[in-house]
Amino acid sequence: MRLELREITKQFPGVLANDRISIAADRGKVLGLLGENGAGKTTLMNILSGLYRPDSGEILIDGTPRVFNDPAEAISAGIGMVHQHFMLVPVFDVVQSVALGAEPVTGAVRTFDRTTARARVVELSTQYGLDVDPDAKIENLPVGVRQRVEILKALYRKSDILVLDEPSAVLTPGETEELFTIIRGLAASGTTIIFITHKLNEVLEVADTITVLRRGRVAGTVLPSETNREELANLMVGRDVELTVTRGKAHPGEAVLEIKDVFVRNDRDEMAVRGANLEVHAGEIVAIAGVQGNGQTELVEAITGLRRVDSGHIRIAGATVDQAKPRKVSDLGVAHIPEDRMRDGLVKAMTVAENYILDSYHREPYSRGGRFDRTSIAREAQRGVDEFDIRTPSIETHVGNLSGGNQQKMIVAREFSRPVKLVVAAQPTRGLDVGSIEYIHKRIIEQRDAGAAILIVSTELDEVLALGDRVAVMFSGRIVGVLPSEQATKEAVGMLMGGVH
Amino acid sequence: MQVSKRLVALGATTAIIISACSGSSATTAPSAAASAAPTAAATAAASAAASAAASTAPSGAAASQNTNWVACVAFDTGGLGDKGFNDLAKKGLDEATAMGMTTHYSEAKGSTDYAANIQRLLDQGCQSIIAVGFNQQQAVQTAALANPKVDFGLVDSTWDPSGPDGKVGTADDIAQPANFTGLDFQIDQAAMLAGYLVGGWSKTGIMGTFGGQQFPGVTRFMDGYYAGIKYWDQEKGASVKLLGWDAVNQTGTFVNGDNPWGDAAKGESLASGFVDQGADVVGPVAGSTGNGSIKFMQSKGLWAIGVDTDQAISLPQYASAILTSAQKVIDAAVLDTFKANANGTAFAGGNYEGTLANGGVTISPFHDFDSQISADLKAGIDALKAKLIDGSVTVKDYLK
Amino acid sequence: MSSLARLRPLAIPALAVLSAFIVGSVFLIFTDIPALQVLFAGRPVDFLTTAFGNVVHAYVALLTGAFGDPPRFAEAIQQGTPQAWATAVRPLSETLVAATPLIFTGLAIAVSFRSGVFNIGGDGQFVLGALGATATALLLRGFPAPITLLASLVAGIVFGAAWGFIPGFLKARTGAHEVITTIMLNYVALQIVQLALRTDFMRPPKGSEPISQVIDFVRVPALLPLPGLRLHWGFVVALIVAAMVSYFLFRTTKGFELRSAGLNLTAARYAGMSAGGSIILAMVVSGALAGLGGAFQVLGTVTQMSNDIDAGYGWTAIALSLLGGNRPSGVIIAAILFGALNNGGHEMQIETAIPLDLLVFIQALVIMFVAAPDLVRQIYRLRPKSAEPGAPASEGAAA
Amino acid sequence: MTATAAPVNGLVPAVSEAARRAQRSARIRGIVIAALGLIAFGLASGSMTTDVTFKFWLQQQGKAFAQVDTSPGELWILAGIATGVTGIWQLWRGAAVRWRLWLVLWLPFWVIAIMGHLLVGQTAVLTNLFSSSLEYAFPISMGAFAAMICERSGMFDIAVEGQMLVGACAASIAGSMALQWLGPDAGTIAGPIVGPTVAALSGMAIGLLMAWLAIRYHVDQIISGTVVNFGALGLTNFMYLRVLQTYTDYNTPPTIEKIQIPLLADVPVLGPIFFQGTPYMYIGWIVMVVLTYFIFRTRWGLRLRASGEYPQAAATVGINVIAIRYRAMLLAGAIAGFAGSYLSLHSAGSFQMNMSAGKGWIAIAAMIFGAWNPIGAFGAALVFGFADAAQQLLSITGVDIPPQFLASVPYIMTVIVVAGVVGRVRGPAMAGQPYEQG
Repeated sequence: MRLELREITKQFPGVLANDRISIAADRGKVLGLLGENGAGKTTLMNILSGLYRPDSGEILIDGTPRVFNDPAEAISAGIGMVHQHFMLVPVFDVVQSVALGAEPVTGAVRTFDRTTARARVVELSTQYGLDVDPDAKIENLPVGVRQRVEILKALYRKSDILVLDEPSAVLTPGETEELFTIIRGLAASGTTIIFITHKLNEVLEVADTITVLRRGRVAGTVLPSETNREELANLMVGRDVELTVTRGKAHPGEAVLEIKDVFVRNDRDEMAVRGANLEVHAGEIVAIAGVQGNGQTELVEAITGLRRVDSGHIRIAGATVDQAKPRKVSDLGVAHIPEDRMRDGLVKAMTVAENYILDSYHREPYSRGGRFDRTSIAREAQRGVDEFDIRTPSIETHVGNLSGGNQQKMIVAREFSRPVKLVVAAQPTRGLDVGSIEYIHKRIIEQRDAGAAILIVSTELDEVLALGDRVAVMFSGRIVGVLPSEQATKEAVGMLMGGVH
Repeated sequence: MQVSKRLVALGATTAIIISACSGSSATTAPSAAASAAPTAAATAAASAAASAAASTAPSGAAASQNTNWVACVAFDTGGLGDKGFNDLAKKGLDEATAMGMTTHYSEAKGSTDYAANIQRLLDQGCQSIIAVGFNQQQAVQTAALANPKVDFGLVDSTWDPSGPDGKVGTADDIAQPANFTGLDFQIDQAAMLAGYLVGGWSKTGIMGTFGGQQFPGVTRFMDGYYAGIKYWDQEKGASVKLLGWDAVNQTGTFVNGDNPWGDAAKGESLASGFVDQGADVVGPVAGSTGNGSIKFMQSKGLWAIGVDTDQAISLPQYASAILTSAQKVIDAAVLDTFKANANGTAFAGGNYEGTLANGGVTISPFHDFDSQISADLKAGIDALKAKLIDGSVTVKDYLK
Repeated sequence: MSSLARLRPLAIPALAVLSAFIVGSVFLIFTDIPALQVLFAGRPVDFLTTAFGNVVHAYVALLTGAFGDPPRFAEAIQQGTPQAWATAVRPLSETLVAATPLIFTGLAIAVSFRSGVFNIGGDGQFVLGALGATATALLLRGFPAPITLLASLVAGIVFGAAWGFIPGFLKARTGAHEVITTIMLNYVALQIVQLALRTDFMRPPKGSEPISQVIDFVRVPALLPLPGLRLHWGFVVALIVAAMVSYFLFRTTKGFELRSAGLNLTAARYAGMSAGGSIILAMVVSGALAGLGGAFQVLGTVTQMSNDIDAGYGWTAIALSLLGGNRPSGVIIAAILFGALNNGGHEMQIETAIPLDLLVFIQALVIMFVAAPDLVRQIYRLRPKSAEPGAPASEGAAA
Repeated sequence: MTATAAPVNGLVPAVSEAARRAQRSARIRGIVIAALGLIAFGLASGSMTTDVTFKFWLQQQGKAFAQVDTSPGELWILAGIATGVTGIWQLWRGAAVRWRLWLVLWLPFWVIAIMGHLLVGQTAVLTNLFSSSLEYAFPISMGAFAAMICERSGMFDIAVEGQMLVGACAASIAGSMALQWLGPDAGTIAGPIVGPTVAALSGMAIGLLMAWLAIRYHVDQIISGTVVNFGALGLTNFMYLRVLQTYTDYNTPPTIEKIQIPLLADVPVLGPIFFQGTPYMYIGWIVMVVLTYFIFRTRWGLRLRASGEYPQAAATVGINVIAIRYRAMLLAGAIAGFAGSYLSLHSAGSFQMNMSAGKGWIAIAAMIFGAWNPIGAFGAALVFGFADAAQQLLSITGVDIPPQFLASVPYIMTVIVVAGVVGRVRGPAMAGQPYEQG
């Protein structure tokens, strides 16, 4: 079916998320929707899936205008969604997850007809070569398989139009390739596909047409054969961007962080880190690449004292911190930029000043004998705000009111306000605009040049390659390879990320 | 002078009670007697004098009755709606209203309200204030000493003379002032009669009893049952047993928990438990919880003893299971106290003592069971009652 | 900012109270059976005048009961005797007496809420505080009164704190939900009190009632030099403690830890704070405050421990803590408001025989309206709070 | 789950610290349990010669009975064996033992042995002990079902207490009105239908209010629950004192009596325990079975659970999460209100102030104890009911234990359960979390 969006506009308080966006995708074709974070991709998708209603504009399917009041109507119109954050209930099994919302039922009380649903899941799985165990529990499935379950969900609903939102974010390069194969297969069988991403290579590889969004508007529509990465990047960002950060050569000193045969459990008591080994030296950046869920989160939490080390040892600046509390680790001069800034790094309902002292509130000059010195707090917080160019009405503003980039700067400012020997930064630029990304990268490199050891964990291959003096790859709980930056090519790292070594 | 009049009244009362219990027009006689004692002091005028509250307390209101009076009751926490002595006191108050007195009442939500409520009632111009419940003792006593012109009463308790040192019999004791009336009920006397009746009635020779919570006002009933059964055993050489209360060690079965006075389901289950252990009569002393027990006994064709009021009348649906009730005539006592206060008279000893002799406590008529209870048993009850009245038998002697 | 705009934060609570009273009056009217009989007899006008008259009468009685009767003040000014003044001031004094335990428990709850812990165990902590104070007073009978008094107050704090520690510890160590554990511990506390009141140590020599001896030998001194007024220094202490709590929460590092943990436990943990420690500290401080309230109640207001020492203060505290925005100053105002309601309610009952429980219902409505400010705004067509600049209205817009 | 990490890629992983800890605590647990077994044997040796007799009515109370003559010693030996075996098993297998499950295997023996010990020299009839446990379990289990439905849908329902209270009050008034208006003949038949129905409706009204406050106005669900509990108490007390106390005709509903289920009621021993109770009890069992089926086997259940576990996921496949939550709150309100009608219509035959008396809270504890599962919740309610009934039996038979101690047992037990045994049980992930649609 042909899908067309005309002049879609959606306004949120203070944000014009979609400004007269028009796109079109033909039957059996792949439309790549390219844009950086905040360009309005997700809003557009939510409109398409019936979660939001546009303020103006129309959606046409095969030329007929359609209005979706809720997701059910979008689904019945043949639109299937694969969300970036999988919409799968962890405690359900595959059959339940796939059938949810379109359950075959029997009897007066609408008993869930599992047999029928299961048969269909098996059939579709075979037909499209998805290879999914219908009886497995979602929470026990690897990420790549979960995504296939999501695709199954759409197929199960006989979707003619499939929208994939940042589908490769959680995949290894190998898995991404498999995904592309599936996508091409689906398109060949007549499904219209909208592929949303911010990765230039991917649209170039898989899309038939590319529409670039920038700040809520269509910046241009091009054919892959008639464009190149530079043009796309220019369209996406609106100016020429340096895709690599300029950084001088590293001058590694002594080892600041030593990780030796470390095992760490996750919340479900499973061994998430299984014998990781790594050293990070003063004055160098080690970037850990890897697909999400390979133990990076647990490793970072173990380093920063948030998670107990099951066995093995972690030493920071010579001190063993296997069972140390976060406070002790931070006292050793560790700056931690956590993965999820709203959840882990900031207290939304507190002020900028309060967040600025969040992990050093108990130290001089903020605290004297257990009491706050409000003058010093205000002075230091203001200095941090000025130095890191945090856009805030005042230091008394609640942090929840700042933009994502400023929130992240807030964390960086706080963490770098102390003397730092080791920086542990997890996903430091996730969800940020290009300007903020550049700024934060610059600050991190400054810290390196000042002699700190830097450990970066990122699922963005580009970021890892851009920053890492050495690139480590984590797979299945272990560091499966450490490459110096000159050897760290996309291909080499990608292979390791996929477990090939 | 007054004393002799009182004796006359007492004699008359006794006569009425005895005649009442021997079968004639039983319904109203005990309560008539209840009010006989105090009002006798005023006049022996005809008991038929107009009283709006005639149904249960046809008080011997006289022509000289002073109804221009502000009568008030201060209830305990959780008082109103307890289906027990608070509600009975309320009934007395309602009767006072019906007589033409101005009435007010207050209800406590916590112990901080006791003193405050009494003060509010004072500010409202109350001339008599009767507080209900032992919790209010301290508040009432303090108020009575501070306000000698106002009359105070305390249901279910008497004056506590212990002074600041907290000990009785020391130099700093405080004597009971003239404006304080304790309303005390020797309910164990009536309960003893009921216990005796059970002794003669029970086919299995086992009675069960339980209380809502272990308060003296509750255990006094249970003591009475115990004593009555023991008296029966001694008199007849029988071995009737009381389950649920050990009067010697003062331990027994109580509902407790969060809803001791209103959990009818638990009352049913407790009764069932007693029946399991062989009891065929149950005497619950637990407000509405007991209603469940009575209901259960009725469903099994067995029997129960009511408490506080004549429950064969207040719970007519269960009348076929209620042998009798151990009655505390609080409503009449409250009303009589108001009337005595209004008329400027006082009870002997300064306290209202509800006894079998003055009808302040009694067992209610047998109603449906009147024909089934043997004449012998009735005679035995009457004899015991006479002995309790003349003091040749006391409940205490049978609690060992 | 104009002075009117300054009052804006008060608009919602004030309208909440107003709305609650309006709903309360609807219930009053529709349960006024005698008046309804007039309605069913076909005289709607008489019904309306009677029913509304009754409501007005009730609310006027509530007000005079809570704040005093103007004629009595006039009389007091004319006569000038301490007795007359006492009578005039008494309703006000009683309102503050009623507010005192509420300030303590309200502060207790506010501290716990601020720390992200839902302490529903205020009742249990309060009664055990009272029990501890009573027991200590009886134990130290004969010592100089100030020493006994001080020791008893400390005992109240310790007992309350201990009862707060248990759920705090369990939550920190095992994740046991404090709502459940504190409620259960409330019941256990009542049982402990009952058990204690049956001991000869506690009981007065006369009778076997489960009530303690009178402990007026350590009474907290009265605040006003007028006869028969119960207002005592406990009220002043409550105000001082409120100031201390405010200082603790907003000016000290421990308070900062508690607030951070309350707003975002993960972030607090990431920042090196001890989550378990914060929970335990919050519960202990909370329990101590409630316990101190209990101690002042027996040592100042009622001078006797009984099963009825607690009038649901722990529950009311939840309401007034919310009403006061979990701020110590707000708690004081809300406690005085609730104290006035409770106190005035008694006068209302004495004059009009309307059950006190109406006020419990009204208090519930107050919490409801305060907790749903949008509802109040909608009812009164108030402007919504201006959207904060740059606030992401939804996740979608930012992504 | 095994305690050692699974070998990865042929590497032999080091025995982890956590596994060692688990092993150590398992060993300690084993030693403690085994020691308890020894204690049981020790207690047995001192009480072999004393007697205790347990009786069960065969068909009717007070008629024929079955009897077990035993001694505390024998019961202790049984407890000792059960405990000893568990302890040794635990020591042998270490952390691999699912000890919470095993708790169920030896703890009941201890309960029986302790009962026997306390009742020494007595003849105790146990029929009522068990039938009362079932009876007491009814309101608790229904409250637990109500709370569970809410939590499964992602709402918090701590207002079970208030819903029951209002249900009790409404049932009494409605039943009485039916009686008044229809006259004694029709009213006695209609009352028992009208009462519970109106109770259920009133519970639904409260559920609706709470859902509305939570969903429309984003009121924290613990706060709206507190509002309801508080308000229900105030409102029903107010109604009682202002209206029902004076106009008692409106508080005298026709009651719902115990019935004997034909045939089943005559089954020896079991009949009097299970099949001579109130209709409520049977309805409770039916609700349990139906709920279990509906929650785990039907479309409704699938969607309900999805909206409690991951509402966004449910919403994206076109499920109306808000509607599901409203419906869940309504259903829960109906169940809680219906359970409330039991309080006023079964034994009491009238509404009494605060007659729910904390049952709603115990119900929530039972829900957690029962792992958000209808059968589990019922089992937990039964445990609480048993504690109550056992306390009664002991005091009736004259066993002198401070009543305050026994009265606190269910509460202390709940605290222990919530703190310990429940530690790992997972509730619906998003219970109590507000969900914003679009």
